[in-house]
Amino acid sequence: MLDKEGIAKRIAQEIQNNSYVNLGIGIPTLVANYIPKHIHVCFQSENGLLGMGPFPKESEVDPDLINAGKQTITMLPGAAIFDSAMSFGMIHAQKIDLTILGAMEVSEMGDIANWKIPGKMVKGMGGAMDLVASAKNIIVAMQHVNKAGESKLLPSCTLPLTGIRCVKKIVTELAVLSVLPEGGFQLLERAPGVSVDTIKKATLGKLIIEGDIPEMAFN
Amino acid sequence: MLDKEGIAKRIAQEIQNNSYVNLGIGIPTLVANYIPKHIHVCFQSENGLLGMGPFPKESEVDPDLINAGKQTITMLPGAAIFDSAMSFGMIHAQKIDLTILGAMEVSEMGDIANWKIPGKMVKGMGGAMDLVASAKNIIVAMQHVNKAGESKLLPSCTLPLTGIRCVKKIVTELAVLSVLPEGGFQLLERAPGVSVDTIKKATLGKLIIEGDIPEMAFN
Amino acid sequence: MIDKKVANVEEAIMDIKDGDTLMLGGFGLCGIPENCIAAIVQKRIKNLICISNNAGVDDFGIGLMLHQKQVKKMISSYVGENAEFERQLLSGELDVELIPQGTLAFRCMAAGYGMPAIYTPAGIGTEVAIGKEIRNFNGKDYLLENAFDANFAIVKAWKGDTAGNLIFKATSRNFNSVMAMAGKITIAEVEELVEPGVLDPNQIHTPGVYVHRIFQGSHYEKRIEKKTITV
Amino acid sequence: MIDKKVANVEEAIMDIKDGDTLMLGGFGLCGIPENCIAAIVQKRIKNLICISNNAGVDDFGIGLMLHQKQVKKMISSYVGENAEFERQLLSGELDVELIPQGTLAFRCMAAGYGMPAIYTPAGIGTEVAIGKEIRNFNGKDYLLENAFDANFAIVKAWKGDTAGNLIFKATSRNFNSVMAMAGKITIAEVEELVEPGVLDPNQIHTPGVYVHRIFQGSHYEKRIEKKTITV
Repeated sequence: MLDKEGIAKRIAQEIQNNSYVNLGIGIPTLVANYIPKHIHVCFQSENGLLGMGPFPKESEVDPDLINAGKQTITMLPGAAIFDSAMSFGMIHAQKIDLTILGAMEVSEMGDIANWKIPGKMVKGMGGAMDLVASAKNIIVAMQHVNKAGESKLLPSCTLPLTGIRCVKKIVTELAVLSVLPEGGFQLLERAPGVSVDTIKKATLGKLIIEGDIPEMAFN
Repeated sequence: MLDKEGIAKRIAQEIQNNSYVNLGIGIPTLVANYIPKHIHVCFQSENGLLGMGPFPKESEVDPDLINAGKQTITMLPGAAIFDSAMSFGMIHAQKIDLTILGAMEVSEMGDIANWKIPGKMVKGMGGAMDLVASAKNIIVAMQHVNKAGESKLLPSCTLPLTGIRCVKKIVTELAVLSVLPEGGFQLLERAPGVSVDTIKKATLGKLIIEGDIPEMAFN
Repeated sequence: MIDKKVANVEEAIMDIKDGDTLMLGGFGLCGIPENCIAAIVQKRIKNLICISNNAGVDDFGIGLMLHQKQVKKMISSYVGENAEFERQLLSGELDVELIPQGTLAFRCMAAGYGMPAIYTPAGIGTEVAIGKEIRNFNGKDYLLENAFDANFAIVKAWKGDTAGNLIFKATSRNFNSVMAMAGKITIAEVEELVEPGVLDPNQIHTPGVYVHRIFQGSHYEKRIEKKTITV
Repeated sequence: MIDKKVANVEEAIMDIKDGDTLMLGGFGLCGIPENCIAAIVQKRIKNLICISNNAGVDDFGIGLMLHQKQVKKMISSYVGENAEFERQLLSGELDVELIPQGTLAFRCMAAGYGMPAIYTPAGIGTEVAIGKEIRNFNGKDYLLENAFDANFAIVKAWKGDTAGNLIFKATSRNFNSVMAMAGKITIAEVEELVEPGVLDPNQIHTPGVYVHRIFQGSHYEKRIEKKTITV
């Protein structure tokens, strides 16, 4: 079973060379720490920055320079600043190759719910609805089951949706799964020490298992 | 009767203090030369400049700095450069207070034709259709009659239209006229030495003459 | 040049009145118009509709206006980090309309570009689409979203000149430049106000034609919401 | 950073082929991609559809492509100042679609912002509106105009870095920055190509994400169409 860092580490392997990537808040933010040296990647922050760098040193902190999670950040050489309209313009024009974000639920059709729980204070969708409506590739980083032990990989979402038919891949503490265009979670990899049976029990949506399922490889 | 400079000089009187103005090619360009000193005006050039200044001295010529008429120009202190989308954005958002342009024909409803003569090579509408579709105030600078001696102030335009119900005022070599919202050219002023009768004969569209028509005043 | 300078924040906001719709620039607490917010708080203008990506925190930003119950409705994409906001919302004192962040930006831009409405794919298949017109272009569905119509846009820039030209610093540009285009009246407070000719025309983010009033702000706190450092 | 640098103009245009749709930046002869045009002329690529505000003059700019009959169709707002253009048009060798200048700009911007179409009032009541959808918003009519879909956008910038970030000078920005956002493949030639980190991130006009290939151009003639001076 993976911890949060493990999930981030596994997702980092998914990042193609020379790609523009938007990282959501939470586990996705950790992904930046595990990009292999030979992979060139440019991180977009939807509040108006391409070329986001690591968190600043104390002496570098600039209140005018934050990411979409409102954390202080730095810019890498070659960074560019733009306004919110252009930021979402480039998202909708599919200039961002990959979006990695968290979710409360994902359906076997690739629908995602990650912004609202009825009866609870709703904070808002932020940029998530824009990102999931347009990204070419969307990977969800989340726990396989919720705190009540219920599966978050469902036949259809029960919570209000953020977007439909958009999630391409899911990485959880138990497994890597792809969402098939015709519907269904195809099991691609098991987390270290996790059995297929454990994954079956934790998955309520249609799970497709073909042949031997390898254990995730980390180097 | 006015010459081109006279028409420009008369139109210059129409410019309000603290206004943003777009000048078309031809007579309108001359208007800039006659703005009274106490009037603050900012000229927009739709190829992407606010704060257009006079033509450059030989030593100041910059091929990267031209106006919409493709003439070399200068920038005044406080100028701003922007792209073509923002330029027409501010035009359509009615941030430009006044557009002054030439015309082949104007109808008594305020329609304008100034871009195409069937059978002749058509150069294009450039930015004219955008300007007439959106400017809060449009003044036309033109000759009252064409080279064949036919009136250019018509019941309705015969040439392909550039825009409809948009012209507010017309200044010709003979007169200043406003276009009434309900239709018709209201005669406001006569050019020096020009009789009402001369204007009547040169105007084919509905001409409205109320009371004495003063002669234009120049100072 | 046309002079947009006003003497101070009081003059800048003199005609904002109860019930007005305000756009307020900033993302989180980054790039918010601190001086104007303070003056609106002091003037106790009520029943405001605020279009702003966020709603500040309990004791800063729009949170200060919420604390005084000056806000009738918020139109935002994300309103977390604010307990008083939550209390007013749950008690029914405050109305909130949550919209996707890109939609928020595009509805501002549409207003600044004279576009009556724009099409966006954000929100298709979600409750955001309820009651809205959906149209398919090239096999993909889009929502029709109207341009905003706000009485005032209130923005904060880094540098500005008296002709109203604005330059923003780093990610404090965010919604400031799109909102600056979108207000019927746009009020800009700047950290440094200079004479025309000082700023490079090539580097202007918001041309002065969009700005109606500009003044030099003071005492910027620039509070950081989530200071995060590399040790 | 992602490296967008290519060795030279030949590499930059290597996959432009007969029948492609090209956007070409510039207004008149100001800010045109001189190097790319020269290479396209030399390569004699044919049947091109060119989206460009103007069509150059007889012996410069797109006029050079017209002279070799490489252009099947021009989509422009103004095509004067070109006798060969006129000859080909009247003889039926060349097709031309004239559209309002703002519509040209917005259709580029729409492509760069992922908007399938935009509404504009330009052309209402004129022959430009024929066959197009008209819609009334708040008492005013607008035309629905589709986003452009071009294989290549070819632009010329003043400065650029190998990450693809572009800065334009003065009014040579014109359509260059809007087209740079709009190509499936965007090719930028620049007067000065620098390493990432040299350009101020705050002053970038076109972020590198929109640019696929960049190279340093040479021998810029920058011909002036109408030199006008104050004596």
